[in-house]
Amino acid sequence: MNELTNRLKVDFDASEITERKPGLTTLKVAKDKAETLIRELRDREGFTHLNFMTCIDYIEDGIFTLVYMLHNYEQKQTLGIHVDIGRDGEEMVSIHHLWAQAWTYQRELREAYGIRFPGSPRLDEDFVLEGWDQIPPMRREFDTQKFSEERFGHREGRQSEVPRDHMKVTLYPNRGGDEQ
Amino acid sequence: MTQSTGHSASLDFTQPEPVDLSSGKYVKLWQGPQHPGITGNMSLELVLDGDTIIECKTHVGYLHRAFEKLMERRNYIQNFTVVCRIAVPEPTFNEYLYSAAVEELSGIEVPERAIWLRTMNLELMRLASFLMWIGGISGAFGKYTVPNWTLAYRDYVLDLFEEMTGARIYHMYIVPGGVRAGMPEGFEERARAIMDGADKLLDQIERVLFNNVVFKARSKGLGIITPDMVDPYGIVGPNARACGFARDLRKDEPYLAYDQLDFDIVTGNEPDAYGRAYCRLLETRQSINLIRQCLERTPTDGPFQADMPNVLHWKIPPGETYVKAECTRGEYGYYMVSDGSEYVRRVHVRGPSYTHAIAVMERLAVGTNIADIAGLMVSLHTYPPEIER
Amino acid sequence: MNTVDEILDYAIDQEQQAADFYASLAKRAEKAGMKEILLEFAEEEKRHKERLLAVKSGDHELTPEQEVLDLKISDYLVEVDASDDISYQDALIVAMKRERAAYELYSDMAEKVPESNLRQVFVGLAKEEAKHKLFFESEYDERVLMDN
Amino acid sequence: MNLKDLLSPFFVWQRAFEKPYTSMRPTIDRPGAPAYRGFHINVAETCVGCGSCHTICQNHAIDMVPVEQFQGRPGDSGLRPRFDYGRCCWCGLCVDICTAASLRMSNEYAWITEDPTEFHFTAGVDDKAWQDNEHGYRRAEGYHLYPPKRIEMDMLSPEESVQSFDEVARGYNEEQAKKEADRCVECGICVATCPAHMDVPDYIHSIRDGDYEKGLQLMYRTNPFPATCGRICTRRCESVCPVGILGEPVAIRWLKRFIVDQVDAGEYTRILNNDAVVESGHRVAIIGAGPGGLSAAYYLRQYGHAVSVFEAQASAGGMLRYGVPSYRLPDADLDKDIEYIVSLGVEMNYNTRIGKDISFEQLLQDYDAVFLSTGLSVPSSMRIQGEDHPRVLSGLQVLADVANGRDPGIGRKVAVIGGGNVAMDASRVSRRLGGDVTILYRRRIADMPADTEEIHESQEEGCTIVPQAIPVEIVDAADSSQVTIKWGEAEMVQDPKGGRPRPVLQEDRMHEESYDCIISAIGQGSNLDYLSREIQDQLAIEWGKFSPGEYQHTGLARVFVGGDVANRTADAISAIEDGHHAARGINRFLNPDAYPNNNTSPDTTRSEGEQQ
Repeated sequence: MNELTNRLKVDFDASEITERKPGLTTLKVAKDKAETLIRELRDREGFTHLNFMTCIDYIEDGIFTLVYMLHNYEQKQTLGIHVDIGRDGEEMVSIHHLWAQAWTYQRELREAYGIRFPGSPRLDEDFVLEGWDQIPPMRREFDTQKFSEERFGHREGRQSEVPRDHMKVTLYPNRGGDEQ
Repeated sequence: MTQSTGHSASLDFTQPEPVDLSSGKYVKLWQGPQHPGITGNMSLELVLDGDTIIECKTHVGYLHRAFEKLMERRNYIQNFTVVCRIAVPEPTFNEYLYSAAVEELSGIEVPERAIWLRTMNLELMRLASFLMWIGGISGAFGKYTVPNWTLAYRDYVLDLFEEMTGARIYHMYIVPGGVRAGMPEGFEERARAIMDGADKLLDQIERVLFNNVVFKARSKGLGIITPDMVDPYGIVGPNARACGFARDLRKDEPYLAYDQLDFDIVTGNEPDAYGRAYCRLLETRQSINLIRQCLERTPTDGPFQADMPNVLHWKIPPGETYVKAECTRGEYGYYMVSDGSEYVRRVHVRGPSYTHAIAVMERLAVGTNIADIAGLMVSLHTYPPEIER
Repeated sequence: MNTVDEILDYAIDQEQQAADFYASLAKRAEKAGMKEILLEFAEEEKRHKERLLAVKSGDHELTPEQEVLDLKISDYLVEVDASDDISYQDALIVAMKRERAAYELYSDMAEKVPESNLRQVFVGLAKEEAKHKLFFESEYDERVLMDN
Repeated sequence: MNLKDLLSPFFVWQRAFEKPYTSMRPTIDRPGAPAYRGFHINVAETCVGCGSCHTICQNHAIDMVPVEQFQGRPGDSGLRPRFDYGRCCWCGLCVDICTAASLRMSNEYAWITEDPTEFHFTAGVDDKAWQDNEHGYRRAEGYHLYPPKRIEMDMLSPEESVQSFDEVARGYNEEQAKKEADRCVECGICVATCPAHMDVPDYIHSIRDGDYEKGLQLMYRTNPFPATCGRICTRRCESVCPVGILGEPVAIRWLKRFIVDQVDAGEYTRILNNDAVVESGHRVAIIGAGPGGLSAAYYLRQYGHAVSVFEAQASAGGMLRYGVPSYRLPDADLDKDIEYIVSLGVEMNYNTRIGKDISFEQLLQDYDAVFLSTGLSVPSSMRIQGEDHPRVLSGLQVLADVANGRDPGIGRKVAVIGGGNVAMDASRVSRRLGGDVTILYRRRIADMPADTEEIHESQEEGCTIVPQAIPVEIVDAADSSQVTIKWGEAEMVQDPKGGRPRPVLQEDRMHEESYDCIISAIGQGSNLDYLSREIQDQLAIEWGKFSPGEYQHTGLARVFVGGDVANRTADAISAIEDGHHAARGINRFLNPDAYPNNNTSPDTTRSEGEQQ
């Protein structure tokens, strides 16, 4: 594995190479090198299995980290490829031609995060969210609780007291730190 | 059959051009979403030329409960009650993988007793799930007696879960740090009796279903997965094993107590609906055997939970991991990223159905007779909730 | 003192004297809060008197057979003066000692009188005083020996 | 196709006569498994309403609602969980986290009604058929969602500790403190019980965040003696901490100490930011520089009032300095608290006794308000024969001598009489001075008013406790350098009127023993001689103590009281709260315009004080 990652460092400028546990390594690679790297891993290094493809929203840094998890059955090694792209409308190279299920992931990422993968089939078809009219819901700024309260509200008769506040009101209203 | 490790370049993943429906030569038909077969709420948009399917599109989203999003808004202990819902017939795999990922990131070592209890639970779950599936495959070919047997017998297994975990479906038993209780008094005896009954039931099923002339006629040759499809399509579990791939995470990358259990990987060489079904029948038997081994070896005393921090404000050091386990359908996995806060940054749940029910299904369906589509779908053993997560 | 009534009259008079004693002490008391306390003692003595009056009028009976708890607190305490700057502790000691003396007086009388009816009256009065003593000793145990 | 395949399906018939799987509801009832997670059961009497169930419920299915009959119980919020079965998922985490183990589940799972709003009930309060179900899910033995045991404090060994006056408790390090802070469930029930109502969960939270400056700020909101209270507080908070019901309470006192220990005294001014005070022009006199007086001084300065403190002793601190030995509270830590208060511009007048150096009337004339917090300084007398023997010392005197660096002259063989904290302090101080200590106490060890830890540590340090021992007389010993005490054994007798059992001397079991000295530590009373009779009458004094009004005010306008001389608890934290509250009262009195909705003016209202 070390040999491979060292080579990836040289050939693809792979960085942040981290062994997360025996058998699982992650590394970061630039967006424009990702597709070539992944293809090479698949065709030459035995990483024939795409475990999954996903995205992490680092809203505070303004980036999406795309994660391609590849597995080598022979060596029992899993390699997580991280690719950072801009959060706002940046596109990513499609890998739909590498695995049959890849376009499904890309279609999901388009729907859930708003990431575009030019050339990926059926990218704009609804995946799980038929008729969705909000921002892509997996983006961190989408507030599920707010959405739920606006859409559904609460049943009647629901009200809760905070033990500490209730005790203050009933036992020592004029004392404590709040009343200076 | 040799295992393919290289990637076949000959496979073409491009989507076919849609046919011209206005020509009047074709019929568009929706299968689902109300339980096509018994694999859950999902639908197939089919285009037929006569009885033959010429186009298939899978539609999911009838559940879309956004578990991955929910998990980002709940703390680590709260998520444990959420994850089991991601695969209704197999909640336990979610419980285990979620817990394992949390434990890995937080450096918690689970005590021996919990490891065994977890292993036993996972195998009981496999048994329950396969029983349900056998009923499904039988029903999908119009054989409605076997589903009555297996679904009812599954309830005996659920009785065991109820005893041990306090619930029949959403057990919420495997919790980060261990499990919630030990084996109840007299459990082993009752479990053994139910295993013996299950053996008998499987004998009967083998006789009335797997030797059934109609079942054989309809399922053999249906939905053939060729070995060169396996990696390009991400095919795992019995679907891959039925075409000769001896891949099973319980053996290849053992977790829990699997390295201490005696079993061999089941493989087949008939990669059609029948072959896959038969593989699963054998794995059901294997599961019963593993449960018996667990019953024998699970410690009855000692801690079943690691020393835990206060879960109400549990922060987990930054990091990421991917943990996986062999569920009934193959590689089930949890990818978890922690940013050091009380909330998980990202969880990605990887379920085999993601590709089996879409990429694989859409390809195998083409050319299939409309009458066999339910059988084909069930033969791939797909659970829609793990697609939409 | 040869009749029951005479004995009771004597005892009633004793309670009145005790009440007067505390009342006059209260007038002179210098320490903060002692006035109220001594007046309360006087009230307590008046209650004792009321009880004996009730016995005399037949509305209430003495209970010579009753067991009364003896905490023995006052038995080993020094005598203190009922001075103007009397403290609460000392006031209680004075009270306990007075009740103890009365108890002993009646017990003594009970042994000396030959007539069993009168003896029963003295024993009954001794038990009353024992109860009064218990009242002040309990107070002492709770208030003065609170942290002890 | 072969014949066998054709025939095999017909084998289904062989099962036609087997027993069916299904049970006939409702004819046959099928109860849930013994550990079934069914409908909730709460033992409402055991529940303390901590709300952890509400906190952990990811479905927001639990509300905490007030229940009439549980209001006002100590350590009980008076709230009980109300379940919305429209949201519950029966995960049972509420049961797992329940601090009182009052919450569990029944094995009942059928509830049929036409009205969906009925699925909303307060378990254990609303009458439900399953409340008494024996079966159902409960937390397994040995399963915890928070650590039940507290992090041990490093202590000097008893062998080491008796060698010097070095602080016995060494303090938590950061890792220990964070782990201990982690145990808090943040219910806040302790806040009501803490006399000063400190923001306990919040400052504990600041430890978890590593933000000690914020922790310090939070503590000073209600208590300007955190270094002191972090060491010697009577910690009523811990006695009601729900974590302590099934395990050990969170070590609130040690956590408080940890925060103070992390912050350098030189940083206080910057962190607490008291520069912004606007001077009001009012002047307040405080009598007594103990915790009550100085707490009042601190908060009065926050309001901008000029403060003059009059103290009879040469240093500030009162009982904290002269009563609490330095192995429990090192001078440096007491000084850390005091010096910061003084640094806010408090005028200190030491060696100034009111009634002698200045008259109380003079203060009333010179100042806009006066706060009295003169404490309990007169040792109680046993009133037994021979008590005035020169070899009989008072516990307070011994402690004050040691604090002042004088030798109290206790000799080697020492008897201490009493069971309170002063008795324990005097005993442990005597051990450090080389004494062999026997403690005579009239009741049982369990009845001792001293802190359990103090009792335990004094025993560990080698003090012998003789319980149920009533002193009856002190006489000269054969050896003139000694003194002899006569004491008798006591039986504990239940008072028919109730209350704690009372000790009764057994005259047939008397003992006699000679000692180099006898230290009497059976309590202390007030000295109010500095107040004239007229003034005393106006201040409402009962049992030698003030009984102040709601705002620590008295019957005499402009005079406020607090501390041991004005409360029943007589501990530092109560004195601190008295001082704080008196400062509020004084401010209300001096600035009535700042309280437009003021319906409890200190001038007019008298109340029984705070409900607890």
